[in-house]
Amino acid sequence: MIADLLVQGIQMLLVLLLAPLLTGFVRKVKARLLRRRGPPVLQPYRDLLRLLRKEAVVADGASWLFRVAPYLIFAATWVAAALVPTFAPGLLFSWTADLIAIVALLGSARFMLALAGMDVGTSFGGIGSSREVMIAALAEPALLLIVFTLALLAGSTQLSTVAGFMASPEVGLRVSLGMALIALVMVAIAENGRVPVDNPATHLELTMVHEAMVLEYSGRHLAMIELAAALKLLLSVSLVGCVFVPWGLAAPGAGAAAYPQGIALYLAKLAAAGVLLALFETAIAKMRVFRVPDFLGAALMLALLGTLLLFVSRSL
Amino acid sequence: MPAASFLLACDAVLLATAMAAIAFGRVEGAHRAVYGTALVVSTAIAAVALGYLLTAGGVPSDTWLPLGLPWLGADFRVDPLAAFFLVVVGAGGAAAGLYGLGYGSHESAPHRVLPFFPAFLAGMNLVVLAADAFTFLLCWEFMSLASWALVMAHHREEGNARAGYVYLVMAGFGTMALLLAFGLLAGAGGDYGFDAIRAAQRPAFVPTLVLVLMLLGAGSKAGLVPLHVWLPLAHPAAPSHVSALMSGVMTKVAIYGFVRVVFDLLGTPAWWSGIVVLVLGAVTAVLGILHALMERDLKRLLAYSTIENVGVVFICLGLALAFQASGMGAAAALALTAALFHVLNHSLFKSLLFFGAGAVLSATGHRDMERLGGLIHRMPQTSVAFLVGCVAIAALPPFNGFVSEWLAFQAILQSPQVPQWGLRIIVPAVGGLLALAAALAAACFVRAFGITFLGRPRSDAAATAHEVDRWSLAAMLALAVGCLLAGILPGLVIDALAPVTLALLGERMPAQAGLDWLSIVPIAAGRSSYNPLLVFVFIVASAALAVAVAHRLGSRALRRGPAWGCGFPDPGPVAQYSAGSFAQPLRRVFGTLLFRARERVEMPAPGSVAPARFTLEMHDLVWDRLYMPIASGIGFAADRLNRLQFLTIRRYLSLVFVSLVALLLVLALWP
Amino acid sequence: MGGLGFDVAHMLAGGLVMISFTMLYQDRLSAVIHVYALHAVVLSLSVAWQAFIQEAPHLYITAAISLVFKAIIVPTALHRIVRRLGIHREVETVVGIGPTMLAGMGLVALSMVLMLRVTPGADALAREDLAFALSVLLLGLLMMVTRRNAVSQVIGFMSLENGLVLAATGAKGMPLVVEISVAFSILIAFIVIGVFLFRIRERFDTVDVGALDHFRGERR
Amino acid sequence: MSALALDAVSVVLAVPLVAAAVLALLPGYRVTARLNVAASFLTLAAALTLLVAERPEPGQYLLVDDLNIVFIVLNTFVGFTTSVFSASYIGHELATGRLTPTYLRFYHAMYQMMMFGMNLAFVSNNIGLMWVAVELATLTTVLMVGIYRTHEALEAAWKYFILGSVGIALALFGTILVYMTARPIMGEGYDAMVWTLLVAQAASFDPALLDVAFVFLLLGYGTKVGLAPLHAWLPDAHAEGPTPISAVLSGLLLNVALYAVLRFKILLAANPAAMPPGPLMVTMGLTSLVFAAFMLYRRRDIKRMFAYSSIEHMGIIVFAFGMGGPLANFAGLLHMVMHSLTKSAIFYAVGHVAQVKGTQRIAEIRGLTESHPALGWGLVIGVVAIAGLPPFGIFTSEFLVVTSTFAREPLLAIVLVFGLLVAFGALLLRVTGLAFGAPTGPVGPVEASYVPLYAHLALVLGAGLYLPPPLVAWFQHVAGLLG
Repeated sequence: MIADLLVQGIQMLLVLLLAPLLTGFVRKVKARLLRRRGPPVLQPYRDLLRLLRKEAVVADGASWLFRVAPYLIFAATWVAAALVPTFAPGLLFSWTADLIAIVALLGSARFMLALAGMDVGTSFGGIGSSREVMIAALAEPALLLIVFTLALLAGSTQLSTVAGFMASPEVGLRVSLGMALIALVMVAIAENGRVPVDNPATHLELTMVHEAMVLEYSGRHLAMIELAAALKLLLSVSLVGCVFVPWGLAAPGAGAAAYPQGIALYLAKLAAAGVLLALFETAIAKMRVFRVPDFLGAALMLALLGTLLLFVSRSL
Repeated sequence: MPAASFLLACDAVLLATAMAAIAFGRVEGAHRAVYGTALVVSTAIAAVALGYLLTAGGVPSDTWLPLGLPWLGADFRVDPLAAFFLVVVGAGGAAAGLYGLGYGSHESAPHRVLPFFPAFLAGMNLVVLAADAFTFLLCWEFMSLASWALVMAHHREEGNARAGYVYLVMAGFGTMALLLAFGLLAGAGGDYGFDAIRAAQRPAFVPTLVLVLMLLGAGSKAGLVPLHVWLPLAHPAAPSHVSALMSGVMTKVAIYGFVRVVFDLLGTPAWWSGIVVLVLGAVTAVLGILHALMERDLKRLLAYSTIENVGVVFICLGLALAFQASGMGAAAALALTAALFHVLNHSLFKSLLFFGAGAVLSATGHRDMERLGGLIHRMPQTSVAFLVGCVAIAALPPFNGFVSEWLAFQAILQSPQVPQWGLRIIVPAVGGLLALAAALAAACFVRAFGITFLGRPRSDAAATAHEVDRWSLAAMLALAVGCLLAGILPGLVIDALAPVTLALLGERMPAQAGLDWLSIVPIAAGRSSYNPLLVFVFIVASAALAVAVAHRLGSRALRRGPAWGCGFPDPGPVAQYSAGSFAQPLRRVFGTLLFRARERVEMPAPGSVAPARFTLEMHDLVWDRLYMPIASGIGFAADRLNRLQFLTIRRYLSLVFVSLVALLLVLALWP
Repeated sequence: MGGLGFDVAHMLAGGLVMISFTMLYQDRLSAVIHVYALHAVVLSLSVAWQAFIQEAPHLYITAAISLVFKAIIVPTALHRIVRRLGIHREVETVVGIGPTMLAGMGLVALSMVLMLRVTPGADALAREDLAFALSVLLLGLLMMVTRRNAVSQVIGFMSLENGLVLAATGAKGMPLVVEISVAFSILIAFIVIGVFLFRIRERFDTVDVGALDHFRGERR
Repeated sequence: MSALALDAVSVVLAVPLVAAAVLALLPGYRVTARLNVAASFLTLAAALTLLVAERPEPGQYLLVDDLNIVFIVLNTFVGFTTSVFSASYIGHELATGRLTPTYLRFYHAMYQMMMFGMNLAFVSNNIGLMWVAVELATLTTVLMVGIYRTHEALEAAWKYFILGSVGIALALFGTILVYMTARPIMGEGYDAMVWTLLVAQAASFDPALLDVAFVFLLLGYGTKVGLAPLHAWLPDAHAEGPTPISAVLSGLLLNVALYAVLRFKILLAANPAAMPPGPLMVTMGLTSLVFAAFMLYRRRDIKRMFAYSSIEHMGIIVFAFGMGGPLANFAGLLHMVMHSLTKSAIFYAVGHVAQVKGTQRIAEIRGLTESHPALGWGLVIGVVAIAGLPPFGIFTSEFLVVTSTFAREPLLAIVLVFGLLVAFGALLLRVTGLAFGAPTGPVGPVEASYVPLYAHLALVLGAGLYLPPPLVAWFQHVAGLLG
């Protein structure tokens, strides 16, 4: 029991600590791909600390919601990230929320973020929020359809069970899974505001989505939001990893030695994902906002197709 | 005293209050008496019904009155299904009564509201209690009539008369469909008692036809697309606490009617009946919420969102039907539980939201969101309650809306075990639509809350608004707490619903009471589980931790300054994102096809000082394609037939003559 | 007696149908009134004959009413109306005389077929009587619907009513015949007075009903 | 006891007759109006004693049985309440000069004559007498319809008169045919026209001739009932006459004709070889219902609109009786009673509304619930009741008609429901305009007697919730008679 609690605690801390690192790593790789030196990998940590220490400037018209939202966003994202198996399935609290609930927790965070964007009453916040909810409105059903595909295959919506099933030999290669994977990656890109849907590095007014919402934030509030964004990226990568690359997860009851191995493999997965993400982002151009629905619509169709093809590939 | 008699007595009190209010409606303070009575009586009803649901073990309680059809009498019965809906109606009525205690003092025409409010409540209760077809329909129509009178309370306001008219005509249509359905069920002998109907043997086509008629009848009252057109007109037209009742409770009574007939009286359905209900529900959910997204009138937005939620409930009901037809009792129980849970949830948060809209309306005089904004500063408590409602209705954890949606998704994931291929393919697609509806709902309520309460005021009225009275606040906060409690302790609700599913399907969901940490497990622990209590605790704890860390390790300093806005000079509140512009991205995605939305921008020539103009054109295709042709068809027929009013006597005589000769010819040529 | 009684009754009833046809054929108002008077005379003869062969003296009253009221008073009154209005030359028909006659033939055929078919059990006199009465009735109705002029419509109604009296007297032993014929006479008086009073003196310049229809109730 | 009943029948007949004579002679508005009320009340009281008294054996002329007692009581009751309404209504007409005292005297006398004619039609056991009585009632109403002597009133009366006369003629021919049918079996003379004896022997009549007779009777009396396409007189007669007469026309005279049709329907049903009267009545009923429902939409005159609504309801009633069977017959009877009460109540309200607003045009009347709450809400309740909404009695009967029909003849029920819905939409559309919105026109107080209006509505409401068992047993018995 204590050990279980401990492993769960490690997981929570691990995601919190690794999240800025992943962001920094992706930035670094991207910079190198562009033949720049780029900021140090640990730069996000420094940014966060500096933001924490600064005084927060709050716009005159901002309400209490503006100040409360960052903490709630952070909390919801952190809880969600802590519930996705990273290095070991079957954590103590893994039954607290299944995949659907994790998706919904992210939805709660986004809900607050979109509201926070509208609080001050500038036109930029509104732009960001309205585009964010548009993207989410298309991304979420796609994500849930992917969940359906996985759940119908594995007979469960519990991530641990799904991961266990995916690691077992009875899965095999399936068209559905391939489609689900592609769709999941597309959705994850959109959800995390990466190129080509959004550019996390831009402040060009009319193209930004996420940055427009958090434009008024500063200081510790901004730190919370940045950390939440990093956590979300980490969560997406972990999710893809635990579902589609489930090997190397420390099986429950496998003994203490399995955990370091699991952690090491997890780090390797993160690194690989970071490189791939950076490659992808460098190779592709950002699209116009009103092309995003097409992009996400494709993801949605892929996910639906994946679900329906399940019945063809194996009569469930 | 048996539960049924007590509940009937409660309704008698309500009706007596209504009669008294006819006489004393204009007296100063009459609203306190009426709403106070409604509050007390409704609370009693909810309490008794809940007590029955939890303790009676499914044994029905009957009361017979010598009213209605003389050879049948009026049979009233409390069984688990009725008891559950009585809890919903009672809770909604109590909340509306509490809210009305304060809100009612703003009423300009109390004599047009006070008599009908308790009558409306009584009507809804009696529908649920009725145990024969005649009494059921009598109360059903009485409920429609009372709510119609409430819609017409502010009859001089523009559009309300039309709203009332469309409402009552659609209600009449629905009743006719129900009449036909019960006619089929009762048979030529006129066995109108529910017991007799349940026991009757019928030909195979009857259940099909009855199902279709119930979809028309109950569906039109509940707001199923394409029978929903009256709902966004009528619900907002009534005073806000009545809107809350109509949206939050009356649509539930319609769902009760559907469940009662289809699940209880009809017996096992055909397997494809589930598909019909599923698809209708899915279309309703998505279209309803898209309409809501495009709407700028706050109360109409809420009404359209009601349509969406009704669609969600019908999706669950369709699943339950499909599972039941395939003999999958446990899955059917899960789906039905999801439906009923959503019924409860929606009644809580929709009442809450309408109360909030009413508070905004009474504080600012506006329902149009383009004239609101920044109310979070002027109405802090209302805004908290409204926010809770928004999060709950957007199906986000840890509030209650998510739980029922989660259960619905779990039920959808049972579909591979259904033997029919059609269902297997359709159910996941419907699941995708349900997810789409949920995501759109989140967008819709970000917009609703963000435009109304956040930002800066868009009108003087919004800038000088005041917080509403304590009664109204108490009602809203009570409902907000209800949303949270149902959200974090869903196991209790699921267990309370077990007698209902047991009575209707003979199955129930696994008992949730004994599980660790109060989590819920719909089928088996390995399949899925959700523990909202822990999620809630975790979120609160991590948020608190984050605050503590940020304040301890970082800076506590806070400075107010002008908004940054990328350095643009502040052009004033008009430059904020408006309700229309917020919806624009989604309108571009969905509206072009579904609403024929056309945007036109007229740019003046370079150098011209004329303002640029933006016009938006949208159509409700259901209205244009379905109702307008019917209306013009009736108009055409009426015009044609109307010529018969202007004939000469000679021509009228010719009609008599021709009739006579025709009949004689028939007689002469008859074999 | 039976043979002769039947023949005479048959001839008189058939005569009524004939005269009804003649009425349809007339295209001048005064002629129509004359023919109607003849119609009433023949009716009165027929009723008297029935009174004689049925040995029902009260029917003589009906015969007398027919003779005095319908054959003398009413035609005279109508003549006065027509002359006052100066319309005694014209009868506006809706369809031509030819088609009207054809339709009349059809109606007579219909009533013969119908009545003879449905009364196989009744005695011959009653059967014939009924068939002729129905013909007269239908022809009267036909006249009402094919003439635009109110006076000719009234005459159509009166010939219709003659058919009724024929049927009533032909129904052997039927009570209340006298009362009914009196009641009908009152009705006719009302109609004639109606035409005379309301249509002419107070309100209208013409009795052509078609011309009155500009305010058919709702068009104001 | 039977002497009492016989006496009651004679009182029911004699009081109106004597009152008519007296009223024709007496001058003065107040006295005559009160006398009119008193006479109507006496008739009602006498009719009520019929309920308790033992019934006499059916005689050669008069008959009291379960069927007609419904009609008599209803007739005298509505006659009484209408006379109360008429007293206040006519006072206003006199004040505005639309009626002169001479015409008023005439009006009151005719009112009682009409009541006499209708009562006589109900109690007569002789089909010839019944015919005479119906004609009498028709003629008196013709005179009353034309009493305002305006252009429109005279035309309406004329139309009514001509069409009514043709109807009367057809009915008489039918009556003669019935006699002819009966004569071979029952011999010549009065017996062959006595309804009770006819029914007893009907099984041995010649069915073919009976069929022809029924066609004539249905068309003849159906003209009076206002069945489409024989209805043409009805809307104008309602619209142009004094409102009490409209109330009586809709509430009572249509019932008289319907009663006659029912008597002959029973006769026909008693002969197994005759054609079933059902299909004919069902067709005419549905035609009237659907036709009137559409006609409601383009109405501009408030009284004419409700006249069309009467056609619609007569269609429903005839349809119900045509369907037959215990449920439908019960429903038909109930519907007829409820319609009489409701429609006359509506006309009471409409009469006062037209008086206070000075117009009958629907477009010129708005916001009644605000300017005249008692009248406005009375009208709303009346229309709600007539539209078949609960908790009013018409809902009960429509419920029974629709449900029992759908189980037997689904297609007919769908037509029925369609017609009901179309009519529902039209009535509501109009009442929404009339009762709600900003008031127009004069808003002054109105001198109205609300007692008849609300008494009727209360009865209709009561019947919608609770039907006393004796009444039900009685209706059921009659429904059984109707076959």
